[in-house]
Amino acid sequence: MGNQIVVPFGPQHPVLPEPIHLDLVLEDERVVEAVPTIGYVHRGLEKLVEKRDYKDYVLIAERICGICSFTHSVTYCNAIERIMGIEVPARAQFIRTIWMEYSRMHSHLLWLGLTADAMGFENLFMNAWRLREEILDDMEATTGGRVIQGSCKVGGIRRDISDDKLGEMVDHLKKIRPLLEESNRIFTHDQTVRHRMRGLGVLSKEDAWDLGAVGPTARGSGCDMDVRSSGYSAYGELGFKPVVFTHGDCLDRCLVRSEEVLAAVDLVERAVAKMPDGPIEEKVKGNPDGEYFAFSEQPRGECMHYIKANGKKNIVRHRVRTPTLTNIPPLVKMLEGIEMADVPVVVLTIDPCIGCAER
Amino acid sequence: MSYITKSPWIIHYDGSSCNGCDIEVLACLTPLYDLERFGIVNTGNPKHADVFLITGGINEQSRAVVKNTYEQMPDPKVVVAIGICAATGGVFRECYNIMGGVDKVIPVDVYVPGCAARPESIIDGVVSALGILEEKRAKMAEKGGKKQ
Amino acid sequence: MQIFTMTKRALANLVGKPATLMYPATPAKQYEISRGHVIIAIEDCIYCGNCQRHCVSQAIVVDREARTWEIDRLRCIICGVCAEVCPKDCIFMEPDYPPSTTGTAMEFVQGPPAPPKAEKKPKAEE
Amino acid sequence: MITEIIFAIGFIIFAPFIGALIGGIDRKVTARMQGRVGPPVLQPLYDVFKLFEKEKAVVRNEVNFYIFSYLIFVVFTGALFFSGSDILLVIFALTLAHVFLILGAYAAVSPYSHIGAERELLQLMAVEPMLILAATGFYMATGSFAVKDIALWPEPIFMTIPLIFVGIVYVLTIKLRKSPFDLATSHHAHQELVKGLTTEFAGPTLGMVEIAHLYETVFFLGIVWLFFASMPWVGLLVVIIVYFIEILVDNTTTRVRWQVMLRSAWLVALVAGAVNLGVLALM
Amino acid sequence: MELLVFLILFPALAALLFCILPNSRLRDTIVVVVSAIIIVATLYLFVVFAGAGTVYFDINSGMISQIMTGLEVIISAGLLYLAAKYRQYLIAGLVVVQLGVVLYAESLIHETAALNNLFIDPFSIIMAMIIGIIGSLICIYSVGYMRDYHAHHDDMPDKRRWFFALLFVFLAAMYGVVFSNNLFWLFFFWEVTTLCSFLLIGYSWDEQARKNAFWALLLNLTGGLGFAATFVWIGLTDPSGSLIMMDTLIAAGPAVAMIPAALIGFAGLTKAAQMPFSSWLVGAMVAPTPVSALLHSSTMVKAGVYVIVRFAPIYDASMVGYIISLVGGVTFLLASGIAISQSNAKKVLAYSTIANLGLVVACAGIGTYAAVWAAILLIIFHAVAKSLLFLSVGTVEHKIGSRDIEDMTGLVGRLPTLGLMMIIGIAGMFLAPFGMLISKWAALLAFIDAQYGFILILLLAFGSAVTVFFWTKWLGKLVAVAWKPEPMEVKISSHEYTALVPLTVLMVAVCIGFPLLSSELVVPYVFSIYGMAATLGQANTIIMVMMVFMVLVMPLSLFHFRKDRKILPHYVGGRPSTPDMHFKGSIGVQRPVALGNYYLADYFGEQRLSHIGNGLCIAFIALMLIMLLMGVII
Amino acid sequence: MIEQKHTITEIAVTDLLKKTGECHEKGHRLVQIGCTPLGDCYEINYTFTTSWDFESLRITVNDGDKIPSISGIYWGAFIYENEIHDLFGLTVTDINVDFQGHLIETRIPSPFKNAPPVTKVKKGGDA
Ligand code: SF4
Ligand code: SF4
Ligand code: SF4
Ligand code: SF4
Ligand code: SF4
Ligand code: SF4
Ligand code: SF4
Ligand code: SF4
Repeated sequence: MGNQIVVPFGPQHPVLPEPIHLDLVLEDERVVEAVPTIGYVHRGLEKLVEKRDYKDYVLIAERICGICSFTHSVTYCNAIERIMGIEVPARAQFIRTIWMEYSRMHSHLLWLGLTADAMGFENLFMNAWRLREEILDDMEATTGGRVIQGSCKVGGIRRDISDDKLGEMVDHLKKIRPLLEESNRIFTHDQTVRHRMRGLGVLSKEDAWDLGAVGPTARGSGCDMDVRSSGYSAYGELGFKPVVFTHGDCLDRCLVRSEEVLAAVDLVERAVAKMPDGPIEEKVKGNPDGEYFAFSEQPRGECMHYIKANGKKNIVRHRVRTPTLTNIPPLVKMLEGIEMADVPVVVLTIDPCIGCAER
Repeated sequence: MSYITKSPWIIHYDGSSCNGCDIEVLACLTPLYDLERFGIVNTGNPKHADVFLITGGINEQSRAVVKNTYEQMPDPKVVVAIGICAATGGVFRECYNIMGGVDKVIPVDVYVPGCAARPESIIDGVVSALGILEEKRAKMAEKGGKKQ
Repeated sequence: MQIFTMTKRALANLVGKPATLMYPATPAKQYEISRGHVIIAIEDCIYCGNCQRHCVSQAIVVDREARTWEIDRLRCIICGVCAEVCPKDCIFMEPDYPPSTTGTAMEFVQGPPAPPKAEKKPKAEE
Repeated sequence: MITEIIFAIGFIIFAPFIGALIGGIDRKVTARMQGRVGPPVLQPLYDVFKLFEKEKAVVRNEVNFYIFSYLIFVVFTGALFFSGSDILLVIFALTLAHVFLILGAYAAVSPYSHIGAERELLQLMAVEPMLILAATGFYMATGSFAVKDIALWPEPIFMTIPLIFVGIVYVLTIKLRKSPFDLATSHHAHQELVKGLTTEFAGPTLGMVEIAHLYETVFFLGIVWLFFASMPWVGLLVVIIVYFIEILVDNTTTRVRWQVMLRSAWLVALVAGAVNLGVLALM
Repeated sequence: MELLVFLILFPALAALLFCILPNSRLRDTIVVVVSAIIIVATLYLFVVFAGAGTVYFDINSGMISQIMTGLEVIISAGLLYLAAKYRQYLIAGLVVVQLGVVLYAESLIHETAALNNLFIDPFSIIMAMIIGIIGSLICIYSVGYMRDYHAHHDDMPDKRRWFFALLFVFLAAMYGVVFSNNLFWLFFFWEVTTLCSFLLIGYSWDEQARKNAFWALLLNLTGGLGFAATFVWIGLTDPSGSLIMMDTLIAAGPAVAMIPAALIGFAGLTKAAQMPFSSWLVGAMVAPTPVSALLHSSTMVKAGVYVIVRFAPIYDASMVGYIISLVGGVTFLLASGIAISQSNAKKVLAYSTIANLGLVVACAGIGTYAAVWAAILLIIFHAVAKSLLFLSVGTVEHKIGSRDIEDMTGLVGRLPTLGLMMIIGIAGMFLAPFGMLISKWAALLAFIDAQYGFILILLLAFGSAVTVFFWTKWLGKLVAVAWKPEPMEVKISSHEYTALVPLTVLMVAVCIGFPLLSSELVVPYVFSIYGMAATLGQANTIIMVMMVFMVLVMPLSLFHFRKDRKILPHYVGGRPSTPDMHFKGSIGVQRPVALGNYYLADYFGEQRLSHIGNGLCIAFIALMLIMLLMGVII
Repeated sequence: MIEQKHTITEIAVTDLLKKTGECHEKGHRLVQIGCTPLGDCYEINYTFTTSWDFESLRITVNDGDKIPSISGIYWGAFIYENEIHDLFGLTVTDINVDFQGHLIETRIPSPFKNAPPVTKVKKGGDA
């Protein structure tokens, strides 16, 4: 056909937070073909386990990604702890949970901002990122790092949070809650936002399940699928309920995330209320020997760390299957037949995090 | 006094970073840090940019992209490597797919340490890059002047 | 059907004070436990090499013979592990971030001369 | 004749500065609406000067020619307008200017500038009817197409053609490249088209585009003012209010798809034209 | 008078010659010579009659009329034969009815012999110049073109003799149309053009061509029937036959002439391919390109608008006129819209022709002096620009092997001269300060003062926005010169150049010289009819001339920009790419960047818009006919 | 805390498609496909689930073995299978979207191939 436009979309592209590329074939502005390719961020860090002590490796596992960094370190530790049969102290579990929920808040706010920006809503972007800074403040005050926390270790956590600080954090969350709600209202009700996202990139429940969608991508399509329900870390004690929407379009995926921010605030409040006393780490002796698949719910969905160890201080195999990787096939489906203008929105809607997808 | 230091436009590319530095660069543009105070605009387009911010190390695939993007920027231009990954390959230095820091493919003018580099550091890095940018501009003007 | 839902926020922002921290006019925001960069009190160091061994980024080189401690700030991920594992607690985490450079950022610390009896070298890993 | 030439020259000399000032205030206000401090007020000027300090880099020589022609015709358009010429000719000259801009983007033969060009063309198509109808409205209100006569009309023309005024304000968003209609290129990046039709323009070439934008801003605000020309100060106030509303709208909406832009702009033009002109014609 | 007769008879006689001459260099030379003679004669006509106002010529009609009637019968018989052979019964029926009606009418009218059967006035001169100069240039062009055509289609019987014969018959008929004052004569020539058009559309006589040819014939005959009905009405109301003279009829004023004006207007609408009759012209694009240029854009369809413009004074401020205007306006808007969705260059030209004729019709229907002024300007500019465009498309097609606009990417790089000509043609069609735009501006002025003109203004405002879209994207294709243009090795036949170059020059000349054109030819005509005339203000003229000047000077800046510049590669998302715009795509393949235009088929689809347009226009025309029947016109 | 059960079934390569098909019929979703190099051979886990109980099919293959693609059953499997091809140098046949080795281009081809991690572990040493 003569009237096709072939657009190399990415890897360097202002709406792409991270490098992937798509070859878009357009007719007018309708996408008739979209082939994605990744590999721009592949570092090969899984192979570093062969060179690093399994305990120090936590820090590298954390740098699989700079957004869900904390969750990665927790999942990695979970796997090791399971293999070695370490019982992590309850306080450490609770604090890990709190930080994980903080990660989720900051990640979702970041995403909401980027999505707003992809739709050309700059003010909303700025607003979301401004709120995110409030979360990062607490993060830095308790872990010493803004995006990379470096606070998890095999057997527990590196730093405790004093009860006073916990109280302050809850107060702070209470203070920004109305602001978060206000931002949610905009995403839910603003007509221009709805115009850009309602009915766009629809993924049916069946497709979501079949293509292996996870996280908000699946929950936006009505799949009640959240690893937190399985109650790892302290989630079992916090009465966790997943946020599920059913239209399967971009708006619902967006709403899942914006609601989860508020849910995370609740979880943190509950965790603080129930915070047990006690030690924050368990002494670790020896080397792991065995294999384990550890699952956790990252902001972007279910993540798996697989560890196979053979009793040496270097692990045999560390495999990470991240939510973004498994969300790529659904993305390919969603891109069919949309408008060029919507490509960024749809791509963002799986919250692609290529850093971890490619490791 | 030249205007280039008053209106440095940036382009940002995420090499093979873990995203940590990457989002900190974005954070610099947002209300709390507001790089636009210095006339900085994130153009996202090499043709318009004066300052090239790179996060992350260089891997097999990003090598060509970084080089290509750099080449498309009109002179004068400076490169700022943000975070230790971009500086030396950082913690991933020994990974099989990482060639090392950005200076393996293009000349880097300023290195900003940190993992992740803090927004304040990034601002400092960009500001010190401006000095270099001005030098380059002066050199270019001189050369252009001579030619005529 | 709601349009211009952002109006209230935008107008509030317009009349309110901007959120911007006026860095560099005002100093950088940091907390006590902010991790900025590590420093060493070299007098106390015993050159055991623990810090070097546990540094995932291999930013530290300790030379027991020459009694030097060296850090490459362009490699350090500022994790603080070295400070944690140091038996003499002579590495500290400072909250302010390291400055940007135009070249390398190696920091070379020469320790005081050794007390008479020297020991054998630590085995460096990798 | 002399006064007309003075006005035209005045426009040519001062418009970029006024435009830059407006642009600077715009950016400042936008920043404040986003809770930021924002750039200095003279930033647009710095930007332009900066661009001319850059290397002359292009993808093809011809691009420069088209963009230069664009700039010249934008200036010419504005000069015509402010010297009080025939408003229809002004509109046609403006179209010609934009066609040059679009050709520049086409001639760059690159995907993003190409799509930008197509979108700019869509924008042009969306705006054109409203402009022609506005000119017609002016004529029906004053009996003349000459901007001079319109400006000297003793009553505010707004009273006769209020709907046309609304329509013009509506398409102004498109012309000022503000959200929700910043489809072809926007002031900030981060759009799916990188920088749309200006993607391939670097250094001085982009500088010419920027200068043309400054002229255009002044020209369009001039049109808004024309509706209240008999009360110059009220007119100025209205211009300020209208511009403020544009900024506010820019800050409270997403970018829409082109279909919505085209349909809504045409609908507005149709309603404004049919109702307002119809009433005038039947009266 | 001899000159007029010469202009009508000479091409016709030449045509007889071409029937006999075989394909040969000699024939080609004679075509050129005959065309040259026609051009010279036309120029001479201009020199002689330019300032003379309206001149009538008294020719004994009795004998000639009989010959004409005889010819008509022969033509009808031929058509009947063809219609029967190809089972086109509807056409057969129409032919019979039409012939019957004409003969009946003739029997009603006792023609007083020797009246002013021929005449000439500034409007006729303008039309004659279009026919003579542009038409002859196209004939010259055809020599080269048809040689290539048959080289390309060697499976097709070579009927070039007939082709040239028909072209010249057609020229003769066109002269006849514009010089006739006797409506019978006009009608005769009118039908001859229909016939030529039919035969030329069907030139290749394959399935498609035949179908389209018959369709064109059918619609034109329908219009002819309307024309014929006029005679019956005249015969019934005024057996003396004085009203058969166009000048008398028009002078009789709306009270008398409204019904004939409406009927002839109807005929004009069909010939000018206005909606709902527009489809025949689109189908006519199967004909060889010079035919499209000559018949279907610059001259024959102009016959349709010619009669409407002639009757414009009658339409002034009448309901009938307004309805005709609406038909034209709606056609302008919707045909322009359809042009957006077309990528076939000839179809774009066809729809744009329909649209522009619509605009002329809209002006003529309004019928005020300003409107008529605008209409005539439109006719002139359109004829020049469109013939240039058609011919350059034809040549380009033979060189690049496609008439698809998408395949014309970077034409100014590959075929610089042709590309430039095309750009000039396109610019002439829609850009200020060039011709068409001035005319549109004039049309706007005309509508604004007309009663209910605001509806036409709405149509015009939207229509011209649409026009900008499809022309600019075509222009964009032409100037999008890829990284390294490979200049094509081409040889364009001297005949084609002989036509293209003067047309280009003519295009530029009319743009620069339009104030003169307006004051010397258009204004005198309008003045002679209305006693007043619209003009262009002096200030505006200066501005426009300034703009033309700027556009012409601007390319010089290229020399400046060529200095010390650096060429950068294109932005392809940072991916490695090659100078010829291939980039590294997914799955490891090198992909070329492709840059198609937008066609917006969901919005401006041919089907969709033509349904709407046809529906609306049928309703308008039906309304007009009903009003005619009820006698409530005026 | 709900215990996540994980059953691992070793199957032959030839049974892979059949067993996968069974999983699909049971309404399982594909969680992941992961490969572990074990010096002389490779272990590939296909993990499925409907809830928090996971089931893995495990096949063991050698260099040069052809692995049938399950992308005919699970459309989204292509992403893992391409990854296995690119990183481990194993051949997966009939993938629905075959990137032909261009999903992740690495500096050294198939970096995980022939990596006998067991032998590379250095003499221990606890902290
Ligand atoms: S999902 Fe994104 S933010 Fe999270 S770890 Fe991965 S790359 Fe980082
Ligand atoms: S999903 Fe993204 S953010 Fe989360 S761990 Fe993975 S890479 Fe990081
Ligand atoms: S320096 Fe650290 S935070 Fe930055 S990209 Fe590298 S690993 Fe991530
Ligand atoms: S035992 Fe001494 S030498 Fe060995 S690691 Fe510990 S502190 Fe260092
Ligand atoms: S802070 Fe971490 S990376 Fe830096 S020197 Fe210490 S152990 Fe190494
Ligand atoms: S661990 Fe402490 S004592 Fe040992 S070498 Fe390092 S700094 Fe010195
Ligand atoms: S334009 Fe068409 S019909 Fe004419 S010669 Fe070419 S291919 Fe044949
Ligand atoms: S123009 Fe078409 S039909 Fe004619 S020779 Fe070429 S390909 Fe054949």
